[in-house]
Amino acid sequence: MTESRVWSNAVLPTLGVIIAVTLWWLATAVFHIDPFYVPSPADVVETFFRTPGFLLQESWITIQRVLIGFAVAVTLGLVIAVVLGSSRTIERMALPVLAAVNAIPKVALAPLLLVWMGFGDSPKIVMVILVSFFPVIVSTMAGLTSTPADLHELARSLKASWWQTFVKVRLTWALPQVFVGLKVATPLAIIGAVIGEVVNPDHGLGSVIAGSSANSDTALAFVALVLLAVIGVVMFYLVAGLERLLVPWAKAISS
Amino acid sequence: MTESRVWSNAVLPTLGVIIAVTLWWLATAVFHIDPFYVPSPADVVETFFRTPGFLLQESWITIQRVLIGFAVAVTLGLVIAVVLGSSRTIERMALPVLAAVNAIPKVALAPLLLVWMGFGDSPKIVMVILVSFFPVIVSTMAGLTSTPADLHELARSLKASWWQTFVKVRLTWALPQVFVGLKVATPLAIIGAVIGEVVNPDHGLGSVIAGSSANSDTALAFVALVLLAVIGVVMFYLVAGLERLLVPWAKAISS
Amino acid sequence: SSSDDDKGTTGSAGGSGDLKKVTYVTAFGAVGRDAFAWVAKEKGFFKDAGIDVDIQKGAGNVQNLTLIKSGQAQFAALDFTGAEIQAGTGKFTNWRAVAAIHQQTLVSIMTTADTGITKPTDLAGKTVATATGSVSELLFPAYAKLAGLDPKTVKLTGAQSTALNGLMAQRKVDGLSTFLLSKKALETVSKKDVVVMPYSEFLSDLFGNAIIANENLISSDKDLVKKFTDAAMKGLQYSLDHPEEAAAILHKAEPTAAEPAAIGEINAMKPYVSSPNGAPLGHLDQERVARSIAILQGNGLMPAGLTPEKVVDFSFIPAS
Amino acid sequence: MITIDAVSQTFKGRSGPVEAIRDISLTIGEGEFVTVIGRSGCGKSTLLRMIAGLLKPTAGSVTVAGSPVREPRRDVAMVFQRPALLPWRSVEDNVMLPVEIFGWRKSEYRPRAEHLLEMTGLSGFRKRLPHELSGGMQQRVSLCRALIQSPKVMLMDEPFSALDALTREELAVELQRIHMDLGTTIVFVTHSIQEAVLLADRVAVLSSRPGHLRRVVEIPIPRPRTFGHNAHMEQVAGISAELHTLLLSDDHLQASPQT
Amino acid sequence: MITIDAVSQTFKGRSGPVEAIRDISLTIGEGEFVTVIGRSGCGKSTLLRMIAGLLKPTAGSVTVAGSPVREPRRDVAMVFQRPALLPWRSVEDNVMLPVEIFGWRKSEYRPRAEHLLEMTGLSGFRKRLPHELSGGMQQRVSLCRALIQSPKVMLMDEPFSALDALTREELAVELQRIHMDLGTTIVFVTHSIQEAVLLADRVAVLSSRPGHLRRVVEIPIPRPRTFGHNAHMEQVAGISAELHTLLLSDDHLQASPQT
Ligand SMILES: Nc1ncnc2c1ncn2[C@@H]1O[C@H](COP(=O)(O)OP(=O)(O)OP(=O)(O)O)[C@@H](O)[C@H]1O
Ligand SMILES: Nc1ncnc2c1ncn2[C@@H]1O[C@H](COP(=O)(O)OP(=O)(O)OP(=O)(O)O)[C@@H](O)[C@H]1O
Ligand SMILES: [Mg+2]
Ligand SMILES: [Mg+2]
Repeated sequence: MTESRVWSNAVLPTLGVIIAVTLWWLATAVFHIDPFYVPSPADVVETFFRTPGFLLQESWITIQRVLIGFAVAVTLGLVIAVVLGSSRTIERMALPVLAAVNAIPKVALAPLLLVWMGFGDSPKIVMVILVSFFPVIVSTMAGLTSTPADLHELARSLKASWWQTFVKVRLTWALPQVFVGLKVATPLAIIGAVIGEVVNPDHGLGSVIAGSSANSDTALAFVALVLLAVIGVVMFYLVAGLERLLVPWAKAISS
Repeated sequence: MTESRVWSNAVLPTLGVIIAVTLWWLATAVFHIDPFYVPSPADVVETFFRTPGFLLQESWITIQRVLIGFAVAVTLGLVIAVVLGSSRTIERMALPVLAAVNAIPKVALAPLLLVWMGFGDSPKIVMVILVSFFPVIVSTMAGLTSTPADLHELARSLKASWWQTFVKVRLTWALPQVFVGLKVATPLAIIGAVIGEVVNPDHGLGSVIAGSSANSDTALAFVALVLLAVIGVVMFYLVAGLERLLVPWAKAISS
Repeated sequence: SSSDDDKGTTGSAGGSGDLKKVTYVTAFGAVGRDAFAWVAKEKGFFKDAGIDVDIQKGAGNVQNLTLIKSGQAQFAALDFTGAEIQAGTGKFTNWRAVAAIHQQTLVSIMTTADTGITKPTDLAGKTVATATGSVSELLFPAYAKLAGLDPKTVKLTGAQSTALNGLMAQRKVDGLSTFLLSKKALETVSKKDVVVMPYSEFLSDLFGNAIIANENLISSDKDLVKKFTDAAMKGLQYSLDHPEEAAAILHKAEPTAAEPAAIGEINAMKPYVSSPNGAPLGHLDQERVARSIAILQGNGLMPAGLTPEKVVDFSFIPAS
Repeated sequence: MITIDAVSQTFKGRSGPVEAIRDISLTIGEGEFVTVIGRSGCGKSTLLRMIAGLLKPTAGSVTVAGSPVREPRRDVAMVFQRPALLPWRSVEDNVMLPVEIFGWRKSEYRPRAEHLLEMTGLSGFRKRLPHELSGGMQQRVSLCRALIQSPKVMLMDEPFSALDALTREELAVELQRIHMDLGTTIVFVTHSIQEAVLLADRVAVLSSRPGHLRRVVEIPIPRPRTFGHNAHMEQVAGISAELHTLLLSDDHLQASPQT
Repeated sequence: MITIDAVSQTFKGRSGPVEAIRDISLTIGEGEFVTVIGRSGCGKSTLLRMIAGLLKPTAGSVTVAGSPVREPRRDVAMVFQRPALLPWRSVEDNVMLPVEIFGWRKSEYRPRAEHLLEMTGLSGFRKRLPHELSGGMQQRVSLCRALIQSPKVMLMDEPFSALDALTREELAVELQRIHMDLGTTIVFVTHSIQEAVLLADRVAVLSSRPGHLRRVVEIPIPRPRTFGHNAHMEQVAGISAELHTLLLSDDHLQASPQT
């Protein structure tokens, strides 16, 4: 039992990562890819260990921005989804505007943010929010409108207030779908932070990428990308873990 | 009946857009925002009508790239989700890799794509795919694992093959959630095309943005952004319309 | 020079607690050509001048001009020719150059030896990649005409600047139009000899990078601008004199900046920094500025009407 | 207590309308126990949902305790045909749901919830989630959830359908006790004629779709009644036979959803 | 046909194990009709799911037609306690699902589907979606879905629980006819003792949780039997009383999920 859980929760993922890294290695070796374009895993590791402290510090800055922005985006996304879900009129009016805003490439707005908010953390955090709130809205809305008719009727028959129905029935039922939104939003949040940091490379992995590409130091850029990937995986699994914790029943009633 | 449908499907969304544009207008007027930073809607409309033919043509190029890339991304996303959904082992191994790949900012890969694939449509289409396939995977997987236990048991009791269970039960049940993924992926696909076009501005709205920002022609850039937003809204509602067509039952069994 | 006096006055007046805070934006990221700012900071030149400088990494002319315009930054380095065009077309007018970093434009055509291209006329019928909307792209027709090449015979392809070297190395294009300081990087990537054809051969009146300041700041605190410019120039001189130390300082402040590359760049830009007529560092010759404007206007890059005073505040220019 | 006045209900389905209920009028006094029988699909659940205020009649009106029903009331509890349990709540928490929603003091009602669970034989399953229960156990949880409300009116839609004969009898005894102790007005849909007779003051017999009131039969057996296999043998047999014929006199199972 | 050999089932629940079935052995001959009764939660559905191959016994084994059951078989059809209809398929398409899955010719089976729907009084609802049906109607659709398979073995988990007395009787007649015509082996879980007696060759009585086989009672009423309210009055009454006592002799509804 526990052995098979270790197997599937630790060994298999690790194996997957190892296979992926090996493939990368083989690709660079077999096709003789110039390390300028794609450095080999060894180059990347070596480059990392040239300045591990610096890189981890920059990672930490990016992580903080991502976390703050993500938290705001999720809160905002949930609130907007709830507001849209509470009134069909508002939904009909606001959804096209949201879809429009979301289709605008945020990179194009980065200079504006810089002008308005200057340097520092805020424009990056705002970028994280802009990039990652929409999936939360869409998936939460889908979740909120998927309450089974009989549970909804139960709430009505108890004359539960809108808020009670929302908290005790609709939101809980929507949680598995909310988590889909969160899982999609996590990597977007990371990308948002990087966009903000590339536009104004003060700190963080985005500024490492900007700096290394200005120096055509591809290996360093790849180190930053790998660190971002690691952050992405960790955050993804944190979200997935939270889901397990909060929605254990969902697995039980489905197959 | 039909009147209220016109109301909620046409009048309200239009109203929402009008309100949003009015707010934009008011903001530029009341805060005396320099049109260099944010041009007013009037400026944008005027700029559009200076070269409507050219802009529509570039839009069409972007739309084509988005559509092709999106179609591939959706197909790919569905296939990957199905493969991951069919084997727990594969899922456990591949998911972290996918999450990692997805957290890598695609903008950083754009130069690589350019070097590998040269100019033309392919690197842009590939960018569309890279940016938009992940939401489809995550949401489809969530949908596929949400089949109610009794429907799954029914399929088992009929000794339906894996494929039959998949097509006749799991996939159909997952459709509402697949559409969440599609709705999230649509705007990402558009953004992907723009990223590709900014990196190698040959044609398309991305190249309009790249050109206009080099010329600091903010009004033109905003025209391109507005056109992208329009494309985004239209695609979003096309997807939503398709959902209505394919999953009418979902609304009926929920509230 | 006069900076010694300044150091005395401000130093005694306020001490470190009273430093004036300003933001300076580099031309592009943190590379050798911009190292002097960090050197000036590290060596205490700014502090001695009573200024606390926040150095931000720039991302090209438009963004830097925007930051100056919006007041987010007080000083910036940028490509002066590009900035002139922006001013001439009326886009950004609230800035003045206060010192030149490069007396000659750094824009050039670069290609690898295996293409067989050795002179501008060889480019006929070839494809050249350049950053979209960059000065390189804008100046190309003027350069080509002067070099005896019909610009229409060359196919210019836009690409993100970070992709240029790769495109050349893979021979997706036959040449690049970009800053000549990236020669070393191209050599590394392509592992071939690199042929450089600087625009300055034919467009000798164009400047390279310059330091600009916000117009309002110039009128409100002339003294600050002066002190800043002087300190920056001190940093520039120091960098030229001690490329290794400058590169080390840069690397320490911005670990992504590779030291060898920075040293190479500082050495490579040396010839372009000193004034042709022996004027001090940073000099902006009014006549050359006027001629450069005339070239830009003559090539249809901007309408008539721009005068040197609108882009340079000559009161700061170290006299020749 | 409940006045059903010329109520009709027609559903607008995808493929044409379905007339479910046609012109039913019935008055149920305070504290009365009325059972409703009728063939499957005749509109019993629909009728109950209209009384509960969950569904607006397409014609006619329903009055409960003097005021017309426009929305659900908190003194009316409903036991649905399907258990409708919240899958993430334990058995106990599902039962406590109305208490939470009504804003009652939880600590006060927890002993009552425990008592109800014990009465329905579920006390060992207090902490289990619904999917760990058998069908009949889920139904009992939903019953407890209605009983904890101590409502004035209880609408019960086949509440014992998934229970075995003995549990049915035990719960019927309890239900009668509650009915008599608290004076609850009960409308009880069942498919068991015997159950209908043993529980009710009056049995309402609906015809097949569209359901209309075929007859209301008084049950003159004095209370408290005994339940169980052989309870009130003769009387029950007689009335059962009558009800049976009543149901039978209806056409055979109907084939068309339209009128 | 079916051999149940010392089968036990213990569920590993979140909060401790639940012993549902303990050591049941039973052999059911080909063409035999066995009904299973027992108190709610005693493990009847669990037993059926083990015979169907949907659930592996934690101990013991089940054999159908000579081969040990490890997975579901196509000649064994199951009617679930809950209808389990696909919400996006019309009534007709839900009934045709097994035909599609078995790869049978649809055109050949469509008349049969129509016949079954008519028999269960649903022909007017062919094109409707499940959510437009009443509870009993849904149950009948799921019954049709099992019958269209013409299986050798039919496992039926309270298939008539949501049906009114008359429909039950009508369908009981049909079921007996099918049983006799096709020689189908049927295991039928019910809560109605009378139904258990009237339908079965033998009635298996399970004890309360953990369910074990208390007794198997032979029903000596000759076939074809008549169904209905007063069918085989005396015999049914006698055996019913016996079964009633058997069930009653069990402890009162149990309180703990553990052994
Ligand atoms: N998935 C499960 N996890 C834990 N316990 C379960 C699970 N399924 C069933 N049980 C337990 O097994 C026992 C028997 O359940 P089963 O559904 O077989 O009862 P049943 O005889 O069909 O009852 P009913 O007549 O109410 O349908 C119950 O106590 C139930 O709580
Ligand atoms: N949402 C709906 N849309 C369309 N028709 C409906 C809907 N709900 C119920 N009906 C129809 O109304 C009729 C009555 O349904 P109802 O559920 O009230 O029957 P019932 O008497 O409770 O049956 P059962 O005993 O089977 O539960 C049925 O013919 C059903 O098809
Ligand atoms: Mg009903
Ligand atoms: Mg059961």
